[in-house]
Amino acid sequence: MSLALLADGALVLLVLGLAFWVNAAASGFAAVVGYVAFGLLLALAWMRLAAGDVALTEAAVGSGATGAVLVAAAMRLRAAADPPPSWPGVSRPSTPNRRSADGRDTPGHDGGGDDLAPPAPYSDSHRDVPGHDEGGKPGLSLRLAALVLSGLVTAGLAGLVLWTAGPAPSLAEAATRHLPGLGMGNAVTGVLIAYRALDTLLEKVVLLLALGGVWSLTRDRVWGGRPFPRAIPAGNGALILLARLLPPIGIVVAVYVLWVGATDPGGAFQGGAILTAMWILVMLAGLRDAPPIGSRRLRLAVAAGPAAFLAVGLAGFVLPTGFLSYPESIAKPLIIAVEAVLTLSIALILGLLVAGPAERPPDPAERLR
Amino acid sequence: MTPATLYGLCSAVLVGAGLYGMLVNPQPLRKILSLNLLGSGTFLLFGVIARRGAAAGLGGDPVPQAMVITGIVVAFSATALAVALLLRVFQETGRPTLDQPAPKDGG
Amino acid sequence: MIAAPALLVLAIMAPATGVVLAFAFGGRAAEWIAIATTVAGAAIAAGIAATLWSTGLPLRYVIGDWAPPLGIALRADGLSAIMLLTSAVVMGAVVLFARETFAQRPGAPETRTPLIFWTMLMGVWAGLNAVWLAGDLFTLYVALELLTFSAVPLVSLEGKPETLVAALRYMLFALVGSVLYLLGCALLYGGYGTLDLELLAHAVRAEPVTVLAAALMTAGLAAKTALFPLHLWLPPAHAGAPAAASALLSALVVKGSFILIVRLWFDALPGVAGAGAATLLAAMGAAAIICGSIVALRQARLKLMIAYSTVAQIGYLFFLFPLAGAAGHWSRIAWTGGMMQLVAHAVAKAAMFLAAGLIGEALGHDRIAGFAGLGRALPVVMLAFGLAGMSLMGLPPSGGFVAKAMLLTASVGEGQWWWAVVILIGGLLAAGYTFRVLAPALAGGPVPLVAPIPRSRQAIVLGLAVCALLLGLVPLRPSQLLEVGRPVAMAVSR
Amino acid sequence: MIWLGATVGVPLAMLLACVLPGVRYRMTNWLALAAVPGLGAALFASGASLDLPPLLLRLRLSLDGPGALLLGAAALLWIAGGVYAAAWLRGDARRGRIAVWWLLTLAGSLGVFIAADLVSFYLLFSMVSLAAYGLVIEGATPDALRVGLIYVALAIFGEALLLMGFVMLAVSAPDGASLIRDVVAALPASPRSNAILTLIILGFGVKLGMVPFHVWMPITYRTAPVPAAAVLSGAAVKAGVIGLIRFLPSGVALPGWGQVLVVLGFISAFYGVLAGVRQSDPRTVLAFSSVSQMGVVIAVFGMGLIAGDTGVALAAAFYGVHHTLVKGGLFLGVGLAPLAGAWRNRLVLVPAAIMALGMAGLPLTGGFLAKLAIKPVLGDGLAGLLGTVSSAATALLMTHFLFRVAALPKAAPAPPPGRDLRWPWLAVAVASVLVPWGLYPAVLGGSVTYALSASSLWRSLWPVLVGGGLGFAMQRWGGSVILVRDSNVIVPVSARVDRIMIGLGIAVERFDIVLREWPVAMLSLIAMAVALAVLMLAPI
Repeated sequence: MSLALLADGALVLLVLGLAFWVNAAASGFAAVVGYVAFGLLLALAWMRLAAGDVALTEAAVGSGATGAVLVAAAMRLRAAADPPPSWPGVSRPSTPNRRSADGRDTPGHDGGGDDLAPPAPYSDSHRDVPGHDEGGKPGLSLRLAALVLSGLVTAGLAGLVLWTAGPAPSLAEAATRHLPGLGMGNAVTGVLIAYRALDTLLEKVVLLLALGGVWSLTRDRVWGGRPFPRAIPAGNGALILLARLLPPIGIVVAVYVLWVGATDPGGAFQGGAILTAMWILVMLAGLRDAPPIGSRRLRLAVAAGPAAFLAVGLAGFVLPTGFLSYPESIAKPLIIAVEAVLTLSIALILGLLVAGPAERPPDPAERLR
Repeated sequence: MTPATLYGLCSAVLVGAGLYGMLVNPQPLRKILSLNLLGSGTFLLFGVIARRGAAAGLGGDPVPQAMVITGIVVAFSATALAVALLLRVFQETGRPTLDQPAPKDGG
Repeated sequence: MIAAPALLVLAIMAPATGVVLAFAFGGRAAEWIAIATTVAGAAIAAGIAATLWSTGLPLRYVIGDWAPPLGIALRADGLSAIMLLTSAVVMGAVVLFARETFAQRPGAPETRTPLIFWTMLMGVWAGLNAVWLAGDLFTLYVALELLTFSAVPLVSLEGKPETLVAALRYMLFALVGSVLYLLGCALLYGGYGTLDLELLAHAVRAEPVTVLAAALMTAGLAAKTALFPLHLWLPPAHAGAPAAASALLSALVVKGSFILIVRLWFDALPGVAGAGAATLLAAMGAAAIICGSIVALRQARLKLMIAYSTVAQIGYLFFLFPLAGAAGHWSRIAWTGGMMQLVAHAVAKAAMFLAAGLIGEALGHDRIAGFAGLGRALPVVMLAFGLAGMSLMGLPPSGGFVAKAMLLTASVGEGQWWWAVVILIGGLLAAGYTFRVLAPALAGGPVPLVAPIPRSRQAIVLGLAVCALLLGLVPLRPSQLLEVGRPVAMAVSR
Repeated sequence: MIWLGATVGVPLAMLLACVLPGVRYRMTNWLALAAVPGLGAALFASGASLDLPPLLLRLRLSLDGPGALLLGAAALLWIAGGVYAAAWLRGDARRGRIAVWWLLTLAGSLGVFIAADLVSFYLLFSMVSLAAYGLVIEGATPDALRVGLIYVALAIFGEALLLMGFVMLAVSAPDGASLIRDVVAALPASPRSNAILTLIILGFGVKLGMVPFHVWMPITYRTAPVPAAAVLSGAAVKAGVIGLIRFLPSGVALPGWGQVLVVLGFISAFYGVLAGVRQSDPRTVLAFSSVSQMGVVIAVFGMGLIAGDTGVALAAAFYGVHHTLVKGGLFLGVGLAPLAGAWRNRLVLVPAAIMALGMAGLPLTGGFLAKLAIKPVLGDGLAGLLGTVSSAATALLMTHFLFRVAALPKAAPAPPPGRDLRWPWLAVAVASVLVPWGLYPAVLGGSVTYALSASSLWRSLWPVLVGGGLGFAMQRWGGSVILVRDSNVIVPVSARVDRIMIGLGIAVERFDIVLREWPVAMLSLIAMAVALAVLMLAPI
């Protein structure tokens, strides 16, 4: 016990150390790298908490996909500070502010009468130099107050954790009891796809909306076009090799993860995340260009998963058990089928979220009408 | 001291660290990172509670675990959207900043 | 014929389906899907409200027949019913209003703003209806995120630098709120093994775990509601969004998180919060009314003024906690009054933002100083603005009057007259900012308009404002519909 | 009763018809009709009541004696004013909008006299107060807007006080009571009675121009178009009188509050005269006279409250009837004066002199009876003496007024003004004498023989002679003593108030900007969570 506990303690210390690094690192890029490592260690912690499904998700989505987004952002922000672009295919931000060059980059406020102009905020705008990560921290007293208050929150939570050390109320029993009726062995999947399927369904809508939100940041003239400032040239031998070798394996793994999700850790998200990783690799290696966001096929594929889930849910109305219930005889195949479509859509959505808004104008032919 | 308690304390500290970072870090990208720390701490608390609810042959209560999976995906979507917004702000203003620029004339 | 409880599912799924379909088909289809959704959504809301009205009993639907605590139940009480109706009315008006702004020309390539607007509009609606109906705290979390994720793109829809920054601020602050809420969910699950509102209500005790959860969740939700002084994001976000979106955001979206606080305090965790915490919330509300209104008075731009007015009007809602907390007649009055404020403000504020949108289109700017003669150029719009302002001031006959009179009555009746003083001062200040717009508009000769405004769009705005006026016909006594499904003694305090 | 419903319903229906632009621009010709049902109600429907049937709101209209008196006089004035306005506004581009505001104000003005429950009273009272704003700013000059702003600010301030008072009344009343009669009956026993009375007196005081809330009156009546000023000063102000009639407890002696009212009333009564004699614009003089006259009414209510006298309502209403007709009429006359050319003396000055001095109690006029009616209430003590002195003061002010009218510049050798301007003016002038004489014995039960006795005639006459004489002397020789100017304390004061308000606004805005800083807002958020937890934990 003590050795395991020691290992746990070491892991916790590492996790916390990285957390502090993320907060305190000198540059944004360093902090992001720290965060990716933090996520991977956290996945270990999830394993130690006997939550294999969560560990997979954390590693794939929490650390992997999130990391990809953050690294790309940090590079772009840094690229502005150091002129030579350090990431293939990413140029300097296109318009370092032609609009605010006309003297409007004074700190803004939202109001003010015409007669007596209100004071400017004491904000730290003058310290915001493009690309510079540091500077502009709030004053010492503010930081002290922040420390005290967040310390109080931590103390409260820690007190509760210590106070209620005993076993917590649990739905594990209830969750396992009904699994056979669904033809499943993995209780987490059972919760996600059956007991709390409404949450999962709504969360699919959240994903769609997030994608819509990211796409909404496309400039009007490139609407319908492809993400990334320009096509990534196929070069860089090692990356190409990796991008040719890994995807077939990845796809097999993803299908496996999806399939075992019924009984063991795994499922739509995890499988989808692995597919996403493969796809991003292929895109980065320049083997396949990112798809245009105006593509009809892409839109249909993205919507297919949530639509299938919705359709199955609504079909439940013909059953006595109602919306989002599965007839016992075909529960398992039905669930697997829904999950398969979902996996594909999730992979696409996650990948597109990483790729970001369109930055290249579409071919006239591929514009959606 | 059980492992669950240990991770519970870890989650408490992560929440505090996330809140603190959210407050003091002036750069939006760093705020997004701190937000993720805050989120991770919250998820970890779910995990600890799930672990304490181990029963019926399971290592943990599957309900909070499932909630965490949903939560992680939402957190990722949030990160992606926030980062995309930040990059667009940077493109438009040349500064990765949360300072409100003065609105231009218009209805 | 669909059974009435199934309507609860459809109320959420109709707009959710709309989101998915709009994504799949894009282009011009999005607008038509949104219109179809609006019709369906209004019918569903009316169906639910009618059922509650006629039976006097709440509706309940257990998803997939998995009973809580393992599964999730949807639940419609009187509060849900009126919020469903209010959302349907405001949505209907916004959809009609926005058709002009976000039209997609037939045959032309798809453009950005229409697709995003219509999709996010349905996303907002799905989120709202889920908030009104969900009976589970985690489902409510997902619903809140639905709201945030669809509201943020609406804020930055026009892509101007200031709106992008506003959207980013909004998003980050709202996300902190969400995480605090989620943290509370974790604590509650750890304490009681369920997140179902009804089961929690029976299980909770006033003990540290509950208290910490309630505190974190309330604070997080207050951040999303922009309760003063947590309002940093609201004015630029609501002022920067296109008018149709601002109307949605100010009228409905901020109410989502507020209703969640109400659900927590009155439904899930009765007897936990206590009088001190209730007073703190109301005190923040009072500060919102005073400061928000004064700053609104100082604004040079119409949309910012309206946005600050939202900051102020939100304040009134928080008087609900000390006033409706105890059992008894005055509490019931306060309950109805608070909910009337919710509805009346939603309708009046939507009308105001839409009017501001038309004014902005007609003049090409929204500087209040340049409004001289607007009364003659756009009489219908200014009439609508004035009627909506009447409701905000609390002049009879208007929904705002009913709301404020009832809140006043409750605060006097419970001997907490200081809230009454704030309500009255708030009314005076609201009159101030409304007249600041109306007075120059009523004077002077007609101003030249840069764009003609079709009659039909003016009529929509006027229709909403008249709705705010007609709400003034609600009698000044506890409403039966609003009390459907409420425990007889709604005790916040111990 | 159909008359009661029509009193409010007909003007509102006409208002609704104004939605059509074609109707709106012709509506001025029909304005006089809007008040006819009100007159009918006053004549035929006294004692009736009507429950409005709408599903949701339970409103009740009913008419009692004092209400009928005031309603009748107000309706008469609105009718005359309507005829006058039709001629006055002929060809005016603004007439459509004026008609809208006119009808709205009229509905409220007549409605308050018949509103029997709290909600409808508040609604109609707000209507008359706020719709008048539209009439005030019709000049649309920057000056008019400024005046409108001051007017509406005070009006809304008064409404807020009243709303609070009404809410406290409703809360103190037995369960479910919403009729004014019932809630006021419970007032003296209420633990909140002092607060309620304060709010109600201040709230109606604003409407009645009670010093120091009188500031809106002079500027408003000078700015509004003549017919509007007539109905506002004559009829709309009486909403305050009916308010005090309805909401002050009757038949219960509250000597403390009575004394307060008497003092406040006489302060207004004398302040109005002192300020009025320094004005040059006859309309401003009339406005200050309103301040003074309403002060007398307030003092009458105070004496009634000291004695617990139930008759005071009728006496005050009777006094109000006379004031309605005289004050409204005089404004119409002032509007006519520049147009009357050679006819000025015959057409304007003589009737105006009778009416104006009537206000001071000139024997045989209507005002003579009005003074007679309040005499028993004021009694023979100090209040009675002050009442007599105030009559003299009124005579002085009115003499000043007549001189100011006479000094108005004449419009070039004009033909006599059209009939539609002349007749309403003369009709009101005649009514201001005949109506009190008709009502005095019938409604008040007063004895005409007593009224015409030498002693009572003399008692009324000498203050008029003293005051008039003083006034005449002042005009001839006192020009340097009393500086006549069109003074207006409002503007500098309101500018100073503005500066303070703007300073306050800037301070709050500064504060707001700091609060909206990201770190500060985050800090507030965490602090709120901690504070909530502490507050919730404390009682555990």
